[in-house]
Amino acid sequence: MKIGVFVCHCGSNIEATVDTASVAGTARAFPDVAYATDVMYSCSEPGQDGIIQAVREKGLDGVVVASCSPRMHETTFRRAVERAGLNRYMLEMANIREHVSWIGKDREANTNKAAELVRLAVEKLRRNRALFPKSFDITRRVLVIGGGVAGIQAALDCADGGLDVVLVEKTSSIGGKMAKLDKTFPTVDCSSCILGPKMVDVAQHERIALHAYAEVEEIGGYVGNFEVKIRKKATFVDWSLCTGCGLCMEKCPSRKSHDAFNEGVGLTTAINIPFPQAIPKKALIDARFCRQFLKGKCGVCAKVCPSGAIRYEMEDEVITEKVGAIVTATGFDLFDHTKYGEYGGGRYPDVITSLQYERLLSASGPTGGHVKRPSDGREPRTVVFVQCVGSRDTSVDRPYCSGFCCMYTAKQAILTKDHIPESQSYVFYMDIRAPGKLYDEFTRRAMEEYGARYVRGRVAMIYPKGDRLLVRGADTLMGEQVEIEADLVVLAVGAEAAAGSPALAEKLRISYDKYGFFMESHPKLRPVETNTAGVYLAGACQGPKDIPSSVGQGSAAASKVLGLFSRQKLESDPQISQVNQRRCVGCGKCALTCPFGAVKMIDVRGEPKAEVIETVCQGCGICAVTCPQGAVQLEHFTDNQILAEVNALCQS
Amino acid sequence: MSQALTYAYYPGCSGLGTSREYDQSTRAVCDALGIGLADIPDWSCCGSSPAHTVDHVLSAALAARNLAKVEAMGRDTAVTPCPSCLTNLRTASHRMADNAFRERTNALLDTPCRNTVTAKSVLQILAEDVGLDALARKVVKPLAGLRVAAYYGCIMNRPPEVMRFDDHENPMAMDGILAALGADVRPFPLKVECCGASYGVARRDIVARLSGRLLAAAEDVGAEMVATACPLCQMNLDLRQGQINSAGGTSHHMPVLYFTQLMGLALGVPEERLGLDKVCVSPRGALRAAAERAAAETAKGSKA
Amino acid sequence: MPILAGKELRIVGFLCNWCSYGGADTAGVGRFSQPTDLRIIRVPCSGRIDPLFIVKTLLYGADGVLVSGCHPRDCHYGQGNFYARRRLEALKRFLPIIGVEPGRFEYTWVSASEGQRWQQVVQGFTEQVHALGPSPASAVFGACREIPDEKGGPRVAV
Amino acid sequence: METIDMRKAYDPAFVAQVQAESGQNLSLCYQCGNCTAGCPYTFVYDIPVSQMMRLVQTGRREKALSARSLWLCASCESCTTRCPNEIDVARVMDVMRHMARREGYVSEPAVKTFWDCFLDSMRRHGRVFELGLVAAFVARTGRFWTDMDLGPRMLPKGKLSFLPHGIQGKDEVRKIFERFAARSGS
Ligand SMILES: Cc1cc2nc3c(=O)[nH]c(=O)nc-3n(C[C@H](O)[C@H](O)[C@H](O)COP(=O)(O)OP(=O)(O)OC[C@H]3O[C@@H](n4cnc5c(N)ncnc54)[C@H](O)[C@@H]3O)c2cc1C
Ligand SMILES: Cc1cc2nc3c(=O)[nH]c(=O)nc-3n(C[C@H](O)[C@H](O)[C@H](O)COP(=O)(O)OP(=O)(O)OC[C@H]3O[C@@H](n4cnc5c(N)ncnc54)[C@H](O)[C@@H]3O)c2cc1C
Ligand code: SF4
Ligand code: SF4
Ligand code: SF4
Ligand code: SF4
Ligand code: SF4
Ligand code: SF4
Ligand code: SF4
Ligand code: SF4
Repeated sequence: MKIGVFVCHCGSNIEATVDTASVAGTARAFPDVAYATDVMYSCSEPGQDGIIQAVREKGLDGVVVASCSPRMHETTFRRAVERAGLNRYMLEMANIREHVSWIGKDREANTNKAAELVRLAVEKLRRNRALFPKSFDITRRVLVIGGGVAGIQAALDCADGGLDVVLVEKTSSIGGKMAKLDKTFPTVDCSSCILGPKMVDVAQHERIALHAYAEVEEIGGYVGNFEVKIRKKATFVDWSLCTGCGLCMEKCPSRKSHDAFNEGVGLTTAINIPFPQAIPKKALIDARFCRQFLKGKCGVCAKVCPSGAIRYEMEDEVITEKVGAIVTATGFDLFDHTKYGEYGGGRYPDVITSLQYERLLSASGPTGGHVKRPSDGREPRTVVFVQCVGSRDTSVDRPYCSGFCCMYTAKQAILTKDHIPESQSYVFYMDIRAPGKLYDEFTRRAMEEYGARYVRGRVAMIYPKGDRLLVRGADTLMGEQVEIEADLVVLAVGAEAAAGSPALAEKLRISYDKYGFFMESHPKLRPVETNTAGVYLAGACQGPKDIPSSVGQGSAAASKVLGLFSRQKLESDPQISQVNQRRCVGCGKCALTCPFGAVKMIDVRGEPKAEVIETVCQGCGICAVTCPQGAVQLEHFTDNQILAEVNALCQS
Repeated sequence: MSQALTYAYYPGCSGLGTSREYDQSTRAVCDALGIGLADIPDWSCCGSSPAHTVDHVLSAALAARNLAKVEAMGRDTAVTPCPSCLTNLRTASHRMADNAFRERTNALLDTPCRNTVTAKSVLQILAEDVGLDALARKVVKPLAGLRVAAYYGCIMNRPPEVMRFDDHENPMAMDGILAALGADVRPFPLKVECCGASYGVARRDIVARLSGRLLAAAEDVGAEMVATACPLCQMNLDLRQGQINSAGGTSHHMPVLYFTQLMGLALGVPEERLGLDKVCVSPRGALRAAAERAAAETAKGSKA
Repeated sequence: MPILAGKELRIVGFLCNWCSYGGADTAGVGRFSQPTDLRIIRVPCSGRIDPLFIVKTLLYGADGVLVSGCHPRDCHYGQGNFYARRRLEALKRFLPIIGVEPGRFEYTWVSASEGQRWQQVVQGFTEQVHALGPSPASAVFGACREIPDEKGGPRVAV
Repeated sequence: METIDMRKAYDPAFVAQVQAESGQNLSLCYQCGNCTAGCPYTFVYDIPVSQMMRLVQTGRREKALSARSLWLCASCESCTTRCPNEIDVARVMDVMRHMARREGYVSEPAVKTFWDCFLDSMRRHGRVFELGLVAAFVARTGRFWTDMDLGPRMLPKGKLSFLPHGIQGKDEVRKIFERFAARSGS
């Protein structure tokens, strides 16, 4: 075998702490190495051309690239060796950047370690063999989880592209946070006016099947062929009959139910349609407040419903859908500000969250768009906004910036002036983060045109004084302690991962960060893909995002799905297990442990033998460790190869 | 409270002087509840605030001398009424968890401290070890009708990593105790704001301003009395109330009692053991008004 | 290539591609400095790690072996790390029998986002191995090294 | 106002010393001002506490150690409890106060004298003798009007004793001070 070794400088990223020329020099002495050199940028066009040329000119059978992590450029170099006429699996990489040059400054130790990693790659490559993918059929349907603006956009783009879409939304209506907003920055256009038509499109699109008030229970299968169990939670109303007339709401005697849509400002009835523009516009009973459920008697709604839709005995239903790709768009939740005892810990009714304030500003909100204090209904004159509540705060384990709260606070200060011209707003901020198009201009307008007074500093405490609230903060630009007697305090609460995100990630087999936000494949180059093929991300479930970015990602995820499905068939990764049937004694252990059910037991001339279903095997290698005979081997990661790597490291 | 509780007791220097009534009422209340207080023999000053402004090892050593004495008594819990002493004792323990620090501290001492003692406030053991239910059962003269604000002072609960007691922004232990005694406890917003601490002598202006704000806030929530758990707070709010009034042009007349004095009243402890006569602003008026209100309430209740 | 005499010990890591290998990359991207002793072998899943690999690595003369995979419940393949945990727990109990100090082998869970945690794991384990010093195994077994082929003898049941 | 040469004004030894003695990393402070906002003493400070932290960040020994604020901080722990970056701000203030004392910066002499009298009383009697403490303070500062109005209120209540409560172990306490003095070489 003839092997070529290419040691990358990565500009100065590697070269600064690794002597790449000497690594190449050392590599020349390794078994089967026919050629070795150092390269400025291997992944650049001249870099790749150099590899191809060397393969052709020196007649190489395999290539080792010592550079960045294979998670970064393995595909790039596989394509390059393929262009050179080799099988794409005749490539190995040695990670001498992330695992060497970037984590230590000792040039001697690094150079030595880099050479050892090259040796390890060479020993593995010597035992590689050409592998060829198999192709399989795709189910051309997509599941979208979460019906906020990101999920809506992804669903519509996929459906418009000709795919069948299954949209699963946890609450009884789609719309997400955006449906609760009054106006949106930086244009201050009405939120429901721009979102409403899209929601209607979802309802009317013949290719979209909407399951509202439903959650994903279980996900099986793999890219191209997922099988999803969806739990449709009991609404106690037969939605095929409910016309959304709202008569039940008028008559329901239980009028003190929690109003989730209005963020708990105001109350609703036990049977309710969350808001007039809800999609689907169907009623559901909140059993926690319904007298029929609590006391066993009432039944008013059943009596008044003209379509006879009420079903008190309804139970959850689990359905199964087959899809080929999944877009996750489960959005975010708000930080629970009651963790801040110094801001009243939720004890003062006139200290509210930003989203509650959106409901007070909204013409369709509980106050009809008149800003009134929750405590006494009085119109506030002095409104204090406090930014970064539950963001950029290590003490509550939220060190990150939520990204959009500076902007929405400026918006709310502007809207406050619009609603109450004689009002005065104050905004406590640490920094103003407004890096979008027309964004900084927008926050400037809040100050310059609308006279909001911005105070640079955090607030240390809020407490009642008479019927007002005393806000004590600092003006760090002046170096002074300041106090404001406010009528209303609005906390710009930060974004957190949506409740249940880690559990959903585990079902999807994708990763999440320590705060519960889903991890993208690469933060710059693959922002809507995950490390699980066929699963994509859109919107704030990946990290806090405003509407423009959420919509952008919804479309990006849809284009990834359309790209995936534009192929006739998908190719399976050939790095899968194979059974050597001569050694197999048919004990069946591999079939029992395979988490994907990829091993089936077959009959070969009267003897049981194991066989791996190529399109189902995911290449985890669990079976290989289980087999007492060493009969199953994972291609490209055989026992032989791994032990050769071990040996390469341990020989001295 | 099944078994008799006994603790090593650290009265603190002010308990011998300016807060004598706190010490007296604490002993009387514990007596009434069957709690044993075993005085730490030959205890010395914990270092109070000045020591830690000089050096943290010196401050810890002054506290640790006393902790070592508790160890010699064979006990593992020391209680003190005074939050300032408590802070010094707990901070010393907290820092001595670091072996190097403990060695440096012990180098200043005749008898080394093993750091096996936990210091707690009298408030904490009453709220946690005795418990509100047991307490309520012992009440013979409820404080019905008494509008009171519970004031904890700045360091009873802060910083939470060291003090490990109650909520650090909105503590409720004293509120709970007073409510169990039947009082009308007002939601006092400045429970943990500083009163001016020991600056009364050197910088009287500071105390006038900070304690004045506390009295105003207590009035704002309709309290007719402030209950405290700290000798400095009590002294600043009560003894210096005249100074506060003349500095701020106010006319506060707010009785300020130790919560243990109020407990004693409700538990039927004879007044002379509670030192009620030792406070400056007399609580008589407020107590009388409360009793009248309670009587009127009962009359109304029995008519209906 | 020998390890750097006097400076380094021989530490081999088996890392799952999806979580810990990514975590080690994240540590690199964050420039979280680490001791240079560790060399990493990439495997698809911690469930691919045969306890025999670890035994052989230690017998071939490695001074320490570190295994790291996805957090429980976070496995890319669903349950590979549960298998790994069971097997490696058993291995830990078995090592003293063949005369290997238990401190020479650790397994841990690090996700792709936990660069800082990875740094701490590497630092901690390297210190632990240095405290034990060079492994006596290399002197005892150093001679009988061989690269097995796939037909290798019967396996140890662990 | 003077122009500061950022490089010359930065005293690395000062930064290192404050960080080592307090165990706090001041580069965590992002100058949010929460400590200043909550500090009950800001109104008497010459430099608000968040700017005291800034002075450590910028290595300004002279300005930091001569601040009156150091002597007015009551260690109320509001700053430490509420700092979003979990900096023990009160401890940093305490440590700078130790340094100021050692290096002879005393910008609030009355406060320092009061504390010295307090420690003196402790050293002499093992416990603090309150009346003696005030008498000593008056004698040292000449402020004989100090709390003159309070005496008549307290005396009849039997709150002030005229004799110190000496303890048997007062020698032990005195030795704590002596060993401390010997150790710090003063
Ligand atoms: C007070 C406030 C004001 C704002 N103002 C503006 C503004 O003016 N302009 C702007 O650009 N941005 C604004 N934003 C930001 C905006 O709300 C977000 O950018 C946007 O909502 C993100 O959309 P999304 O679809 O990713 O998430 P979401 O809106 O959170 O939608 C997620 C959806 O998924 C559903 N879901 C969650 N978990 C599951 C599950 N497990 N299964 C099924 N469904 C699930 C949820 O019920 C929800 O319907 C504001 C945010 C706040 C808090
Ligand atoms: C100093 C600096 C540092 C940065 N660092 C980072 C960083 O660390 N991380 C990060 O995420 N971002 C960074 N950025 C931002 C990053 O450069 C941009 O996000 C990125 O380059 C945008 O890519 P683009 O393709 O949109 O535009 P461009 O990179 O500008 O590419 C546009 C291309 O179009 C060509 N073009 C222009 N007009 C025409 C025409 N009429 N016809 C044909 N071709 C045309 C141009 O020649 C150019 O090749 C940095 C930017 C700067 C200035
Ligand atoms: S291949 Fe990797 S290491 Fe080399 S230049 Fe490209 S990015 Fe850098
Ligand atoms: S349940 Fe009946 S009454 Fe209620 S909205 Fe539906 S159709 Fe109308
Ligand atoms: S049965 Fe329940 S939901 Fe229906 S009207 Fe009565 S309380 Fe309302
Ligand atoms: S966007 Fe603004 S308000 Fe929100 S966390 Fe970031 S800096 Fe704070
Ligand atoms: S490698 Fe083995 S265990 Fe893993 S999926 Fe394939 S057959 Fe199943
Ligand atoms: S475990 Fe091995 S021997 Fe048993 S059935 Fe599977 S391949 Fe055959
Ligand atoms: S609160 Fe903490 S972070 Fe904020 S200015 Fe003070 S020390 Fe700095
Ligand atoms: S500890 Fe000192 S600096 Fe901190 S808030 Fe209290 S008085 Fe102010």
